[in-house]
Amino acid sequence: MIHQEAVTVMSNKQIAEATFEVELKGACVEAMTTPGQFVHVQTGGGWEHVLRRPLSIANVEDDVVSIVYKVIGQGTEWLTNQKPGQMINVLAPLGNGFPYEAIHNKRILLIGGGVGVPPLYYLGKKLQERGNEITTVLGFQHKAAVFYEEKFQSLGNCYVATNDGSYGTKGFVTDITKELYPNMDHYFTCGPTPMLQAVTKQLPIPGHVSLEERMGCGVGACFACVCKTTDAHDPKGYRKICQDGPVFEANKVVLT
Amino acid sequence: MIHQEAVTVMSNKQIAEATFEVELKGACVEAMTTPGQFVHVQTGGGWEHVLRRPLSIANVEDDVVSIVYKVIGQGTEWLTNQKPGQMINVLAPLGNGFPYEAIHNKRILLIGGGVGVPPLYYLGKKLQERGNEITTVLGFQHKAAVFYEEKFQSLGNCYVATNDGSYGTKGFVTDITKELYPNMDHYFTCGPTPMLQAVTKQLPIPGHVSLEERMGCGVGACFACVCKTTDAHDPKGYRKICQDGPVFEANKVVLT
Amino acid sequence: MKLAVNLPGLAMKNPILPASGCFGFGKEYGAFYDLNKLGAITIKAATETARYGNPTPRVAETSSGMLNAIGLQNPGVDSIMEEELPYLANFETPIIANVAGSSEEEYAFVAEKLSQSPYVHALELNISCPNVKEGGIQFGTDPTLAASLTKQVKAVSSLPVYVKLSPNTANIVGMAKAVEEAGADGLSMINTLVGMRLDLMTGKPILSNKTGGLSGPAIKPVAIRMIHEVSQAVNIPIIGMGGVTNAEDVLEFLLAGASAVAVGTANFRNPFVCPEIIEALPGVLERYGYDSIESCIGRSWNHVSN
Amino acid sequence: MKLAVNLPGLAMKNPILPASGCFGFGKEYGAFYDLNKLGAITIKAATETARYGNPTPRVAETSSGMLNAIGLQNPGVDSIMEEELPYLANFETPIIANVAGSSEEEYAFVAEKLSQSPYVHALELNISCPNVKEGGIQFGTDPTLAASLTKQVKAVSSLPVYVKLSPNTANIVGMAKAVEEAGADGLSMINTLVGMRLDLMTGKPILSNKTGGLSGPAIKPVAIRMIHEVSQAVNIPIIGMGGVTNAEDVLEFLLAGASAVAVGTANFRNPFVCPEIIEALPGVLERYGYDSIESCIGRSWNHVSN
Ligand SMILES: Cc1cc2nc3c(=O)[nH]c(=O)nc-3n(C[C@H](O)[C@H](O)[C@H](O)COP(=O)(O)OP(=O)(O)OC[C@H]3O[C@@H](n4cnc5c(N)ncnc54)[C@H](O)[C@@H]3O)c2cc1C
Ligand SMILES: Cc1cc2nc3c(=O)[nH]c(=O)nc-3n(C[C@H](O)[C@H](O)[C@H](O)COP(=O)(O)OP(=O)(O)OC[C@H]3O[C@@H](n4cnc5c(N)ncnc54)[C@H](O)[C@@H]3O)c2cc1C
Ligand SMILES: Cc1cc2nc3c(=O)[nH]c(=O)nc-3n(C[C@H](O)[C@H](O)[C@H](O)COP(=O)(O)O)c2cc1C
Ligand SMILES: Cc1cc2nc3c(=O)[nH]c(=O)nc-3n(C[C@H](O)[C@H](O)[C@H](O)COP(=O)(O)O)c2cc1C
Ligand code: FES
Ligand code: FES
Repeated sequence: MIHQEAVTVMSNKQIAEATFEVELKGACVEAMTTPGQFVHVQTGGGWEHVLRRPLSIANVEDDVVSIVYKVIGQGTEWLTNQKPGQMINVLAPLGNGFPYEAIHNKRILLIGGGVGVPPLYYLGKKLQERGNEITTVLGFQHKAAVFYEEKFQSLGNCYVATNDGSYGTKGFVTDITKELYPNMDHYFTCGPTPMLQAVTKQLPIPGHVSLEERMGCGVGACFACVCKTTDAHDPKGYRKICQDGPVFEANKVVLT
Repeated sequence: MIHQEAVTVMSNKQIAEATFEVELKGACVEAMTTPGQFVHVQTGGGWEHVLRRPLSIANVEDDVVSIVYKVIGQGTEWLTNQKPGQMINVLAPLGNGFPYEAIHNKRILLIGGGVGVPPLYYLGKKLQERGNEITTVLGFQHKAAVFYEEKFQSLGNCYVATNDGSYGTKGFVTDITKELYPNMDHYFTCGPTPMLQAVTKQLPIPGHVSLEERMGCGVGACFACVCKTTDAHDPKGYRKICQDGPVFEANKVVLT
Repeated sequence: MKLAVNLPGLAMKNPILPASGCFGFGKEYGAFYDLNKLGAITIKAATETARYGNPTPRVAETSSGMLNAIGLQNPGVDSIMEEELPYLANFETPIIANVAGSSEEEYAFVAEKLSQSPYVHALELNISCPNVKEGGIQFGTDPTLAASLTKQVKAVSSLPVYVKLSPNTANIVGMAKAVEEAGADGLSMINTLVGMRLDLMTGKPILSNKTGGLSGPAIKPVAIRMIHEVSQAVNIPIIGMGGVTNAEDVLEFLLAGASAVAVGTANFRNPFVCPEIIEALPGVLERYGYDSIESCIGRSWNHVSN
Repeated sequence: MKLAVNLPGLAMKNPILPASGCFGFGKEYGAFYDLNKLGAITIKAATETARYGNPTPRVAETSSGMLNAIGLQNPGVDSIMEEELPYLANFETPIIANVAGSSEEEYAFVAEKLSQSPYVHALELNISCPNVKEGGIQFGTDPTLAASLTKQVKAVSSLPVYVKLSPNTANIVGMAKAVEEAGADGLSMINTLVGMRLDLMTGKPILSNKTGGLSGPAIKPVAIRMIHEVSQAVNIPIIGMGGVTNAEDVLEFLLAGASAVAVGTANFRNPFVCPEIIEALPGVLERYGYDSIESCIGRSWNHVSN
């Protein structure tokens, strides 16, 4: 059941370079039980912004959901100005989310890049509750952009790569995962498309990817957000990222 | 000298039906010495509202200007939501204002209708300081719309007419002014065009009218706000309300 | 307050309907509210066979508007009739099927098929889609082509045909008269204006199709102008659209000359926008002194002494 | 950062200029800042004799845009040359004079006169004003008329001629090529889209002229699309405009293919918008990796592997 609700800003603070964490409280948070789902956020007053902004669920505690967002354009800029006590209209929860329920006592590799990192934290929590062993690899551009490292450390080992080497390993997440994957059962990844391409190419173990695409409706009605399936015999040949995704089994969809 | 400044909301409260009074503090208020001038107010965040809203100066106390506005559409609706401490971008003071400086010890009739009432209050104060005797006639649709009656009473006699008779005299301002004008030297009027037409037609004494028109720039550059002059020999044949007005000698401009 | 309006093929309990392409085949918004509330439903464009559409990105935001270049993705007319229409048969709301194609033959094929569906009440000829290489907008900017296509479709279809006009023309009235003459039962207007946005990072267009169709409140003044002009020149009803977000906008479209009003882009910002408008409409009509939908239609130029 | 650009007749120290009709004859904004900061100035349209223009109301706001129907009010070309241009002669900023008329003869008369002014550096032929009954937009929607007019004006004028194109057409490239062929030295685009807004209280159009020209951020995607298409099809420079509010917008116009960028409506919301853009421009270019204006022009289609 998808809710539209004006939720209340509890806090909204910068946690890294151009990166903010906002906590939102509302009745619809109760339905946010599945990591990997997202919240479609109305930004701006009036109708200057006709589209909502898709942002992932980073964590849920009771009836408060945390979202980590990077300031990109007008909508996220507007978000930074919303103060505690103000209301924000959200459509949530949207999408399918990560299939974590049936995974128990496995060795799990979480691989996040940039603003793809947040949904993995809520996923990691849920997987840890199910007795899985969590290892995380995070990629950022440089030191100032790093966030959530300690949160992931509380779930298990956490490795960080930065493109310029200003923090952690210099290079890409795949420079780290290449050593780790032989001891893993399953991976979950979210981040920029080139990273997802590199990760899915590198890792022969089962995995799931979470995709991003520019969205219109966010609920499956407008066909803005499709991706192609890799299986030539798939009857539809495509999936809607907002409704059928954003999470897909690795190698089942074409990453472009 | 016209200023563009982000001024601070000191208070913003409803004073009559759909009518609010906002107090704004800023350095540019110092320049607002002439009643009848107006403030061009930026409304809305972003560029959804590309035009500013012209609103008259209703009063000035030290560095605080009061504006009384009626909620008409999107811009004034937005204004009602601006809380003390928030900033509003204004372009001010604009227009010529009422020529009050040289008027001393005269019997003055102020005639205001609806949201044409506010600028007359600041004018009345300035004229009173110059030893003039002030009589005010205010017209409103009905009782709930009446505002500023006591303020004008503090300047002299104040009569109120309402269209439906729910307060004061039933009828129009001209039902009252027809009795008063023989004892007056000069009038100043501001209000809806039909009222201005009736007033200027009725009163044979010298007077000034303040006009309204939809505006673009507010500073004389776009020619949105012209009115025709009555003098066929006037070389230009028109005046810009934002720059040459909004105040004109009665019967010098065509009221449409 | 009587909200009902009657248009060819469409007995609508109110004048509000979602616009084609912004409402899928109804299921998604049917999860938010009872689709019986709507005056009618326009479904997504159908073509002869399945189309994948354009590569992504397919949408970009602009000031008070958006660009889309979906490219008529749809599962093909057969699949729509088998897989999608039965769901809509659960509602009493009349259905308008949007018809697209790359050639006269394809339009005629799709129209004929859809005419045979017991669930479809009217056709909307999409001669104004700016996002496909062939067909679409080229029919919508040439009155001769548009008239010929309308005739062809009318010849094979037993349902009323609404022709959906493109605003990307210097002479909208000429286009409207041409398709009226060719037998159109009604008009839908406007489709999107052709626009583009560049990604400052890459320097290239954001949409992979480069150009896209501009919709949303930004285009409302263009829609109102065109409907005001066309409604005075033709004798067939107009389904108006372009930037509607609330009941006041609906009244503006009715006054301009539309007989029913479609809501597209606004569904994306507010999934409940259609039922909210329907609920607000009687109050808004009353506030401005109207006692029925009919009494508003065309008032901007009709029965008004100027 | 080198901001200078050179266009026919215009040695501009930066690519920013106010758009015609939104800046009067310079005096009003000259009270806010030093007009020497501007790359050039486009003055209000001139006609043969004084015109009063349309009755008021002449402007109405729309979502992220506005409608205007000023109707070419101006004191006539002689009075402009005597009363208005001398003020602008106090600045070193080049002046573009906007030329309008109801007939070929009137355009030619005005152009010839203005060519003789020592203070004017280029002419802008306004064949796209939607707000006058005769002339204006009819020249702007017919390539044959537009080409003939351009030729006439070129024949009598010693200054470079920029033709200002109307977006109210299905074929902007055809129009651009026609006037290029006829001898235009440059193009200005876009003028306003024709729109309308109704007053719900009266049921009638807000503007007394009924229709008006839509400008502001709402039309930016249409402008970008047209400039992107036209700049690939012609070999004369384009002064781009339509909804510019900040330096990022300017970069988008340059990338689309404009060589200079005019700011119209935005002056009304922010009288300092032009100098603020000029100040912000180097930083914005740098942020996106450009080191001159030239390096941006047409990058959306030029030197970019697709
Ligand atoms: C399923 C999903 C989950 C996401 N989760 C997060 C997250 O947790 N944290 C985070 O910082 N970002 C996330 N993103 C990306 C985020 O949606 C964009 O960064 C954001 O919409 C940019 O909005 P803006 O107004 O600042 O930018 P603008 O460029 O002004 O936005 C204009 C339009 O483009 C869209 N857009 C721009 N960039 C993107 C993008 N990269 N992806 C999708 N739409 C885009 C906007 O939604 C808007 O419609 C997610 C995207 C998707 C699809
Ligand atoms: C010189 C002058 C002084 C004024 N002083 C006052 C005042 O002190 N108090 C007050 O309540 N009102 C005053 N008005 C009228 C006031 O400007 C409008 O009521 C207001 O702009 C409406 O804005 P909106 O956004 O609520 O309405 P909308 O209808 O949403 O506005 C849309 C556009 O139309 C313009 N507009 C709409 N109605 C009017 C109008 N009647 N006059 C001018 N522009 C209009 C707006 O400025 C805006 O550009 C004055 C007008 C002028 C010209
Ligand atoms: C994402 C999207 C998809 C669309 N698809 C179609 C379509 O398939 N057929 C069609 O005739 N119009 C289509 N349109 C145009 C709309 O039906 C409508 O005419 C236009 O968007 C203007 O209305 P609006 O401003 O309310 O969105 C589409 C519009 C959008 C935004
Ligand atoms: C109030 C107003 C008056 C205008 N007058 C003229 C004019 O006289 N001549 C002309 O060529 N364009 C005129 N225009 C069009 C602008 O120059 C410009 O092309 C258009 O507004 C798009 O730019 P913008 O969105 O930045 O305003 C006028 C525009 C406005 C808003
Ligand atoms: S965003 Fe509309 S279908 Fe996915
Ligand atoms: S509002 Fe622009 S000249 Fe008066």
